[in-house]
Amino acid sequence: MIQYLLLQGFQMMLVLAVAPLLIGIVRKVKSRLLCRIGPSVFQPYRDLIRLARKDVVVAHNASWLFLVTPYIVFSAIWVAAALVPTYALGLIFSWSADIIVIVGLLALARFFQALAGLDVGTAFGGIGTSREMMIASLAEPAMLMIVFTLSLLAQSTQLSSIAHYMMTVDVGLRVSCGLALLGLVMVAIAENGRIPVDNPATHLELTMVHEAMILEYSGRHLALIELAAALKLTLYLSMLVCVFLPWGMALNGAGTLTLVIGVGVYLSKMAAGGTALALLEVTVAKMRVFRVVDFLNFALMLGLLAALLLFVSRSI
Amino acid sequence: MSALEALLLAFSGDLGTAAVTVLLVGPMVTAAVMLLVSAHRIAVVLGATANLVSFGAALVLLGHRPPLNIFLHVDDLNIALIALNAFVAFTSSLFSAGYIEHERRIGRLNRRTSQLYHAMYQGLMFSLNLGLLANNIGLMWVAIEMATLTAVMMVGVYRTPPALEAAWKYFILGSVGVALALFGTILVYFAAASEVGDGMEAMAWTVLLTHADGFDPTLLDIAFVFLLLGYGTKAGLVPMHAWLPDAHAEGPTPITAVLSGLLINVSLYVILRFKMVLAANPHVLPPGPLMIGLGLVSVLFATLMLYRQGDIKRLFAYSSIEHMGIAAFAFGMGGPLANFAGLLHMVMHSLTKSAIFFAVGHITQVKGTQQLSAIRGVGESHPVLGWGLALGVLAIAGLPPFGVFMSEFLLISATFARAPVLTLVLITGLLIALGALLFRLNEVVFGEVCGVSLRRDGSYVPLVLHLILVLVAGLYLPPPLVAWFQHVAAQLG
Amino acid sequence: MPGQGLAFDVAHMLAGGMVTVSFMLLFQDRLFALIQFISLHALVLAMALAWQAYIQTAEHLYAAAALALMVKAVLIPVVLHRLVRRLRIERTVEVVVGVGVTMLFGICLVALSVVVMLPVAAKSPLMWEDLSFALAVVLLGLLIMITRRNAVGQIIGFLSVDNGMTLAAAGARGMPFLIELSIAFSALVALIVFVVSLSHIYKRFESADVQALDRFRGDTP
Amino acid sequence: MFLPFVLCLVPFLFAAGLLVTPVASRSWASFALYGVCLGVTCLLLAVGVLGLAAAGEGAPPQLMRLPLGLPGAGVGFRLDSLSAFFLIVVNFAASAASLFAIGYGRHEHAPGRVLPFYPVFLAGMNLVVVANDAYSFLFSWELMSVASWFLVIAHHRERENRRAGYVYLIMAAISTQALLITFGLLSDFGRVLDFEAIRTSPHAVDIARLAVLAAVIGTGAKAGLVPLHVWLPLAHPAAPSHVSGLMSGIMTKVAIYGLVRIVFDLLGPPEWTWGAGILFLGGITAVVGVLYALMQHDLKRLLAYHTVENIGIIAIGLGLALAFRANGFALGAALALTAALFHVLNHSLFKSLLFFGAGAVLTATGERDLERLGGLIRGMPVTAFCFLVGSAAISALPPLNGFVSEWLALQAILISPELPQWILKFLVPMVGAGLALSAALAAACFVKAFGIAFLGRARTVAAERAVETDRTSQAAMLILVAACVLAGLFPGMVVDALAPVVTMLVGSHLPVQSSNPWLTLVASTPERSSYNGLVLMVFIALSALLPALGIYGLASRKLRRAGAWDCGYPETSSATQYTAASFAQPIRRVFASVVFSASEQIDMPLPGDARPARLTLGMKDPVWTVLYRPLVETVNAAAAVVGRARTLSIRQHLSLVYAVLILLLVVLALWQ
Repeated sequence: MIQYLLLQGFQMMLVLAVAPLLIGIVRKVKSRLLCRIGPSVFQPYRDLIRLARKDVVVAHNASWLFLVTPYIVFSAIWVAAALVPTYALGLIFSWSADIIVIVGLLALARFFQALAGLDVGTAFGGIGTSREMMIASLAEPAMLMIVFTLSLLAQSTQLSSIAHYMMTVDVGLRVSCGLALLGLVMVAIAENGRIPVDNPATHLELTMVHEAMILEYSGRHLALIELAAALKLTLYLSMLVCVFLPWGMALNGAGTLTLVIGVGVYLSKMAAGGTALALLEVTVAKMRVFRVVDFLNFALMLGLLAALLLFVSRSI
Repeated sequence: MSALEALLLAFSGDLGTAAVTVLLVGPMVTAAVMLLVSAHRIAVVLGATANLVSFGAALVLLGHRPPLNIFLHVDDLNIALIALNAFVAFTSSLFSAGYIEHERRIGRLNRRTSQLYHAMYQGLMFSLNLGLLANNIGLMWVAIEMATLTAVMMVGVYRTPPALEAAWKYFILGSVGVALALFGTILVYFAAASEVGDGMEAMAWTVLLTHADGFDPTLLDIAFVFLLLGYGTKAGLVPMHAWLPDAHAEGPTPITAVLSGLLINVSLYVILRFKMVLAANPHVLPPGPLMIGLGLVSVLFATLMLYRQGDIKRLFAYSSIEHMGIAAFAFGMGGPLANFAGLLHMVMHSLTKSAIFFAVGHITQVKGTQQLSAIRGVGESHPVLGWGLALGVLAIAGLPPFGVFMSEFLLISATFARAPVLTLVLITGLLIALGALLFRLNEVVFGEVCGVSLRRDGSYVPLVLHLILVLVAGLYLPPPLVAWFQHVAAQLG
Repeated sequence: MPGQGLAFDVAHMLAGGMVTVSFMLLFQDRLFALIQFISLHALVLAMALAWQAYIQTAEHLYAAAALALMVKAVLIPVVLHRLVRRLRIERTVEVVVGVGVTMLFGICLVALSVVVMLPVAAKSPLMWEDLSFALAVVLLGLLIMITRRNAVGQIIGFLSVDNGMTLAAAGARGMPFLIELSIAFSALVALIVFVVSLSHIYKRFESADVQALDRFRGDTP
Repeated sequence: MFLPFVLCLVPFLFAAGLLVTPVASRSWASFALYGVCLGVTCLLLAVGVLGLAAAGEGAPPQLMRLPLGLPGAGVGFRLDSLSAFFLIVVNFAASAASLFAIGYGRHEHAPGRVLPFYPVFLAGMNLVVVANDAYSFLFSWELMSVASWFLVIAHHRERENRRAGYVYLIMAAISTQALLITFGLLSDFGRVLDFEAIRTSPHAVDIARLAVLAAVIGTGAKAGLVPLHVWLPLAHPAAPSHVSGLMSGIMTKVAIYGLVRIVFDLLGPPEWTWGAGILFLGGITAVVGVLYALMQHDLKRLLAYHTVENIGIIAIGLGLALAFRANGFALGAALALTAALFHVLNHSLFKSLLFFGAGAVLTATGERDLERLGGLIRGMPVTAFCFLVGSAAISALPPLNGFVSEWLALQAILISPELPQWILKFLVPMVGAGLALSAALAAACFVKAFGIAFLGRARTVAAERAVETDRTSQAAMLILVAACVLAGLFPGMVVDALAPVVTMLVGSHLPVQSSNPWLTLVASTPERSSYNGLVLMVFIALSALLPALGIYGLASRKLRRAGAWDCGYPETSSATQYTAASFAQPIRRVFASVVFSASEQIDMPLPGDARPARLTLGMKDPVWTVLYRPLVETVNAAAAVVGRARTLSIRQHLSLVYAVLILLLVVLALWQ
């Protein structure tokens, strides 16, 4: 029992630890690709600590909601990220939430973050919130359609079961799988505010979304929100690899060695994923806000198509 | 009660016969007295008393039916209607007391015209009672004709050009209707005479009913066409309805209430009598489609007309046409349930519509106008009237907890599966009517208050009494009434 | 008591005569002519009634015949005549549709009356003849009513309807209330004439001034 | 043994309504009346709970008959698990509303127009769910409509309210007539009106199909299924807020009860087409409802449109359940039906809560328009908190109750590929996408509603000066908040309580949840899917506490107040904030330009021109333009044509009669 709890606890700590590193890797790779040296891959840790030590400056009219939001956002995303299998399957609390709940937790975080964006009553907060909700209103259904596809394939909505299914059953190259993968990547890009949907590196661009929403945050609050954003990226990447590249994960009740191998494989997968993301970001240009709609509609259509194909092919 | 009973028994030997005598002689004598007495107060008291006595006699009749006779009879069909008739006549006379007084005060009626009015009122009651009690088809015709003439007198009582116009229209269309009905009656006599022999027997409805299966079907068919169109004119069925809105709008409101509540009902009742004869003959063409057709046309026409009215009394007059159409539809569909629904609908409509006209009468007097555009926000300025009208309109639109809901419920649930398209037409009509009535109600009762507010005394008792009765009927029907109606419904075929 | 054949033939002839007079009424467009013909119509009716009284040996029908002769053939036409003079409308020609169309339609009506009563013939030809002629007179009378714009013309139409009704009633053996009905109808007609002569309502059948009516009724268009 | 209690308690409500009429304007009348209503509804709630518990133990339905109503037939009542469940739904929200109204009702300026009808409305809803024959069902149904109509036009001086009442009562009448048709079809020509008899008698396929169609129209018009929803956003906001809460929260549920009772219970084994139809309507309703809501800036109207959305979600569950049942998938049917009924309960809780919140805002500020609110969270912290929880719940956010029913519905959709019919195979994923879309849009909408009304800076003086509502109103809202949270954390208990209802209707139920470890909710098998709101809540709490403790202990805990940063360009005017309309602008561009043909017209004055710039929004409601306006125009045109008869002269009228006579004679001649 204790062992199981420890394994679960380890996973929570693992994602927490990996998240800033992932950001660091992406930034580093991007810099190198742009012929810059770039900060160290550990710079995000330092930033977070620095932010945490600073005083918090809050607008006069900010309400209690503004103050608790960072904690809610952080905890919801952390829990969600910890529920995605990383190095092992079938952890003790994996049943407490399936993939739909994970989507729900992300929605919860977004809900509060959006409210906090409106709390101070500034124009930038409003613009960010409004756009964020518009993007989410398309990304969330797209995500759910992809969830449908995966669940229909694996006959389960539990990520553990899906990953297990993908690992053990010879799925083969199914069209639905490919569509779902492409869709999930697109949703991940949109949800994490990466190029071409949003630019995480700027603050003063009229097309910014996520950064505008958190403009009023400072100090430890900002640290939490930044960490939550990093966790969200980790979550999506973990989900991608656990579903589509499930190899190397430890199965339920595996030995220590397998677990260690699992962790190693996971870390390398994340590093590869971060690199790929950086590659993508330097090769495409940012879109106008209302082009994002088309982008996400495409993702939604992909998800729907994938689900439809499965619905129809089930009886053949 | 026992003392009165004994007195009556001593008087005639039979309570039922005594009651019938009171019902017929009472109003007639009162009418005669009224023509002589000109004092308004005496006339009012006398009239109300006479109607109260009639009502008492009708109640006695409920328990003691007189023996059959070839001129008059009391059976399951007319017994409830007689009681209803007497009741509405009584409440209307209470209402009319205050109403006429007000009209005299503002000078719309003078001593002579109000005297004529009171006398004709009793005359109308006599003819309606006679029409209901008659067992002779000739007598029925005479009664309806008399009722029309007395009603014409009262419609024109204001002597204004529109009132005379309305009376004239009523008179002419009524006369043609009377002629058609008479021809139908003669044809029925022809059919009967060859079967039961010449003479009075061949005009007695009870005799006709028992021998109907041997009558010549062709004659009966043609007769029914004439009777339906003839009496249908009096019942206000479209396209014979033209007199009805004018007569309703231009006459004094108590008469409007009586016209809508009683006269058109009695006319429909006479049609039913003949329909029963037809139903007893297996060879005739079924009269159902004819009645359904007229009924639906009436419903649709009247409901659409509801949208075009600017006068509050005309509005509800068209609603009366609609409800007669519904009843005709019900009897046309036939079958025990639909017939039952039709009978119930007649009773409920009578009570509800007269209640509405009581409220409307009060409202037109306090507002000094019949124009809908000038009557607004009554619910605020006169809460009792406004709410009384609102409840009445809801009731007539067929919403619970009122009795009309029950009859419409029975009708539609009984007929939909049999004739879905026709019933759908009916339902459409009901909805359109609701839309129109509610549209007006919204402004009349709930709009912004406007216009004058004159003084008006008079009792709200009739209004409240009717509404309570309609409400109770929606929840509970007395078993004897149900038994009578069920029996009649079976006979109606 | 004459034989069945003769009784039938005479009754037939008189009833047919009434239909013929109805036709004449139909194509009259002058009021005085109309009044004269309605008088003739009532005269034929009185004869028919008397003949029925004779063959049925029903005394009360004589009374009805006398009544018809006095009231309908003499009294009412005279009153109408005076009315027309008083109102100065003797020259008005007010027929709604052309005479040719009306006549054609009238013939169709007679055919309809005969055909619709046809099934009765199988049972009793006498009754068939009787009733189909009476029906024809009634329908023609109504047609007269609706093809005249003038109140007097319409009263005459109504009178001929009344005559047709009485003819039908007379044919029925032992019809009770016949006299009463006859009186009632005469009274009705008298009342109409009375109202028309008393007020200047004679045009009101037509109610041409609809907008004026709307004004005082407050109808919204 | 519980049914008589219901029938004894309901007359108290009628009596209360009657007795309060003459004294309605006294100050204590409102207090007394709502107190009585609170007491009676609490007792009725207890009856419902006991009844459901008894049904869970296998007790047979209780029947009663009173010699009222239709002659011969009498009035039948029945308390079975379905009725008991809906009694609970109705009376829980009703007692909360009564409690809320004890405080809120004091602000009513026309008590005489509200007090008499409020208890009648409650009585009507209670009677509908226990009625056991067509007459008493429709009687109570219409009574409910009429009573609520009076409440809708309580503030009749406003033209808008009168119009709302008008549309409402017409739609209610359409609903009643459609249900009347249903019963007409099922009742064997009006002879069999008793539900017991209708239930046991067989129905021909075509008849049953027509009956379902009519029932969907009838109950849909009352529940607010698109395109029959038009009255709902007009009527619900017009009523006083506690009544709006009842109308939106439970009257629409009573309509759902009608649908379930007729389609699941009375009609016997379903066909899959019924399910497909209801599913389709549900999908459309869910998406269109929330899109409408997003376009609103009237707080109560926004909430009303959300009711439309939620009815769509419930209909999706019901449709799926029918489709499963028609194909013999008992577990699927049980899952979908559980989802639908769970959502019924949920929506009754959070929609009442939200309307109460809106009511509190309305009394505090006198405003329903979002554009004139703002910053209320400072003046009205409790209301804000309650509204926030309600918003989160209705947006289907874990770990609250709204998420659970949504989760169950999605689980039901995920097992539907087993359905053999092709139409369903295409339809279900579409509807699933619609469901997901509506959930995401709902979140956006409530960010807007809460964010614009409660957060930011006050846009008007009234909003600035708003003070917290009274204690009883707060208590009512807090009770509902607690209910939302508890139903979210312990969904297994609700699912278990629903088991007898679901068993009665589809013959199967979900696995018993109370035996699951850690009170986990399992839809079918644990391998397939599971959800544990409680554990999740604990996790979230812990993982929020941990960094908080860490940061506070090891790093900084200082907090400074300063002016807003806003990228260095703070504007002092509160008009520079985002408004509801500007918040919705991106979504309006994306969706509404197609659905509502929304258009924006910008009037930008040239330099030197002193007039203000203006942005005009144009929006068309497709349902009105396509369906209702032509209908109204047809009636008007027909009335105009018929109205010409008015100008006919007497002679022309006579000609008409004559023509009919001749026509009939000709027909007769031809016939013989």
